[in-house]
Amino acid sequence: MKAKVYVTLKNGVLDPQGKAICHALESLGFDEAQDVRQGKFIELELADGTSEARIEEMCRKLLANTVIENYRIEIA
Amino acid sequence: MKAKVYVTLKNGVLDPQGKAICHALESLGFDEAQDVRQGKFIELELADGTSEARIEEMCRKLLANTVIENYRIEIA
Amino acid sequence: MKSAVIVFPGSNCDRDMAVALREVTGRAPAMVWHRETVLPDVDVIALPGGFSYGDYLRTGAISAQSPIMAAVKRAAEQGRFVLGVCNGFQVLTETGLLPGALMRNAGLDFVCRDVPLTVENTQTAFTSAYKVGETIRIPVAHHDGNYFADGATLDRIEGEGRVVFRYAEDVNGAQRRIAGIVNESGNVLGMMPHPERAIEAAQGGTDGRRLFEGLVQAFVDA
Amino acid sequence: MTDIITPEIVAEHGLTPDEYETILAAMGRTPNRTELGIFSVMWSEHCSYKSSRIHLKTLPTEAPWVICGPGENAGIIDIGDGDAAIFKMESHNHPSFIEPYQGAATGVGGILRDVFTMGARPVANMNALRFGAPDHAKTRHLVAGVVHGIGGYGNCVGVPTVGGEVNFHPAYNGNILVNAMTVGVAKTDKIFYSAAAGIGNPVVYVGSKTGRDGIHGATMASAEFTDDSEEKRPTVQVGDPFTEKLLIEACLELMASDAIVAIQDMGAAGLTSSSVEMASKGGVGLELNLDAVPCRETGMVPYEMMLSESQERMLMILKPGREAEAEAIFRKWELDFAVIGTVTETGRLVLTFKGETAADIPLAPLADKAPLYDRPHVETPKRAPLADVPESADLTADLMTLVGSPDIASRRWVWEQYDHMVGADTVQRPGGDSAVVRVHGTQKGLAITTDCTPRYCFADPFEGGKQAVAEAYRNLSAVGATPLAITNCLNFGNPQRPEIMGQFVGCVSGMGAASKALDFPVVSGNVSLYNETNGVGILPTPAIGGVGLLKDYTKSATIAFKAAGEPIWLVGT
Ligand SMILES: Nc1ncnc2c1ncn2[C@@H]1O[C@H](COP(=O)(O)OP(=O)(O)O)[C@@H](O)[C@H]1O
Repeated sequence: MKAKVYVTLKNGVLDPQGKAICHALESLGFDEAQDVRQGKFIELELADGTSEARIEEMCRKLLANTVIENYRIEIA
Repeated sequence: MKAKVYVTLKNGVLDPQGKAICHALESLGFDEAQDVRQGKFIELELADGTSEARIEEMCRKLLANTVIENYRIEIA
Repeated sequence: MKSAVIVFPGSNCDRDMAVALREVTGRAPAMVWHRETVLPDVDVIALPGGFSYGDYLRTGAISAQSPIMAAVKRAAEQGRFVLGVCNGFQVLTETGLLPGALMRNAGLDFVCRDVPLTVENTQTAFTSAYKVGETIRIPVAHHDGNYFADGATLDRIEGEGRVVFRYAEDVNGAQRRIAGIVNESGNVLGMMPHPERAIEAAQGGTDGRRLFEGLVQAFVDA
Repeated sequence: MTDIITPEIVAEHGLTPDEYETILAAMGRTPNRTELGIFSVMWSEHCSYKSSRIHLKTLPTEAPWVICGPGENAGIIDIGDGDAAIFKMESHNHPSFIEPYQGAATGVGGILRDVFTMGARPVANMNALRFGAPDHAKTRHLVAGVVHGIGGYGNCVGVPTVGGEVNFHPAYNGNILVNAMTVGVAKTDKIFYSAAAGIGNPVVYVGSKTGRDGIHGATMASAEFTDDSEEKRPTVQVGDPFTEKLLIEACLELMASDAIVAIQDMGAAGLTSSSVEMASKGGVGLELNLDAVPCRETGMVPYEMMLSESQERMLMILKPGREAEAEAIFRKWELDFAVIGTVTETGRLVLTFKGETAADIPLAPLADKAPLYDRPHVETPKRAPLADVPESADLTADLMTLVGSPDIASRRWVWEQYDHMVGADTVQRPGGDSAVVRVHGTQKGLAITTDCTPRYCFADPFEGGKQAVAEAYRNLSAVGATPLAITNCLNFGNPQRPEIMGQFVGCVSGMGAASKALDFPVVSGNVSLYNETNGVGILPTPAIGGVGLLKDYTKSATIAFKAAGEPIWLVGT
């Protein structure tokens, strides 16, 4: 089975990479870009039957740093 | 308006990060983890009415490195 | 004073740290592989700089889960000294031994150069050989040294005098220019600059040496 | 083994009809596709040096302090007290133009492996970079990518990047140059070579798994660019500096024992070039069981395994019975380890896969008897002398123009992105004439520089070649070092054009003349030809990497003026 994990920075945490991308888009002439946030997109190939609780645990223990990040799980 | 862009490594391209994460999950006792690929998840805040074609252009020009990455756009 | 250096896969300042400890303390530190579960009987544990696990996922994240870190945590709770430099600092925040997180430099580029630091607190064993308010020069070499914590945490650690080193100029976008912090009891220090690269004149400066000398003194005094 | 080999397939492999005839004669039958692929990479310009070899032979390569000259993975010089310096420079031009970050990064990884495979701990990296005009549309992206890539790899493996050079010129608009150099230090009695030996000894694969990366990279590096090369983009190799760091530590740990008979990194054309070179140097044969090769992807066939350019891999011959001990070390460092074959006495490379013979080639024609060309060359016409420069009307303004020009402006923005201090032995940082890195635990210092002025080489290849060597010599002397030896990376256009070949021949003879006069031999090097886009060649760029020795690093001279009021001397002519 497959699961997808989206890790994003919490609100209020500055995102230097997102800011730089936004800036770069503007200098390329993409004036439509108003704000950019960059996160991670992690695709997991898991043994069948892995529970969502177990994936949560992976997120809390390793995949996200809950001091600065949120995560969202999607099971395909 | 908001758009989401998912950037992933093309098939066959080495993903050292994914490899390291998978390995770390295993050593933490998450034996269910069989393979991990890490990509980027970019959230764009755009001027209303920005066309998908325009976002595509952003991807090709900046957000994805099309030599090694694929991208997917989702308009919220 | 007896010391140990933890070696993670991808540590690359472990040998530099060992040289500095040997130079200043007169004895070679024990080199401890991250898979170990017990620490040797030492007074100071150093987590070196480098790119443990390639900095993959997040800097320090995978190392923070290494078997040895449970032992380091216990040692810290027992009051033994723990020094985390650069990647070692990142590991300490990921482990939760120090608050906050280290994010990508605001300028996005890796930065390697000498930087001026202000010593803010000399009441710790690590900083006892410096003078309060003194400006010292120590090299940085990092891509993710941009210190972040929420406002309340920042106010708290500032109020408790736990910010011990501050950049005298903006280096990486760190909040309040924080370069190094200690834990509540003052026995765990995390800092981005590399004191072990400034212990003899040939390296371009000796301001890092006093950090190790301060530690040695703490054991002479004890 | 019944592939049909059409002239189109031969051409796709970059082989001429004549070369194919030679293959047929050597094999005594039609090769299968795997065999053809192996010939094509071994006979590519990149691996065989077929256009350059006869000229390189004229370079002086000997001196009492030279332990090993060209021909091995890197050159070795004696620096006293049982210490040796091992170094080499290499190009990664084409991959860096296609994908600047990964191209430059894997260039650094490759040159590091050439040095630690010989038993040295790498102590310094250098890089020589040439980009197009600063205002060319692609330049900014390429500069940023290359500098990030070099830093990304070098910083992570923990080898300080202590210097280099950066030039801008429109001749590089469509073909940038990325040359990387590594210097390492070993004990003279602990040097490892690549010649396979010991019939029956195990052949061992270590490092990363093999994927479908960069298949045909070596032939790409030997072909000209056209506009659609960018579209073709074969799977680009992605570097994994973390794995490289583990590989360095694991190899050095195993090298501390006496288990290794021979070792070689898998560079361009990976498993093919490493196995063929090791076997032919040792005058033996190899039989490899490809089922045992650690693969990253499913369904990989022998052709792909033999041509893959996946990074961070090494091939070793071990003494019999030492496999378990070696395996334990590589497992500890979390690396792949597999016994994939044995040394044989057949003088042939035999590959088996799924119980069948996948290739069976006599080694002699692959390596020693590879084609050699004496390509026609014409001497570069003498240029008319430059007109006199009018007297300056405003010296300050002229000075500002010079100091602000892209070729002279400070490179601090580059070297600050490289960790140039890791190892804590850098005693002269970037910014001076040479970097100085002390030999750990001794008073000795190694001085290192890279130099070339391509516009001189363009104006007069012979004088330009001489000048590049002389400048390296001066830069080493300027910090107080005794210059000892050089490596080089010869970047030129299409050697099938007589005027380009003329530039090459001129530069090489100029380099040789200067090396000889200065007792400054060439101990290693690399050639990169076909640096052209749409038929326009780059400036001839023979980059020189020089290494010198200081007996006492504390006496090294630095570039800064020390105090006001001190006299300033101008010496020389
Ligand atoms: N790509 C680079 N990487 C690291 N250091 C560099 C690079 N390019 C130039 N430098 C450093 O900048 C300084 C000036 O370089 P350069 O102008 O080429 O010197 P020179 O012409 O005097 O030999 C040298 O110390 C050199 O090592």
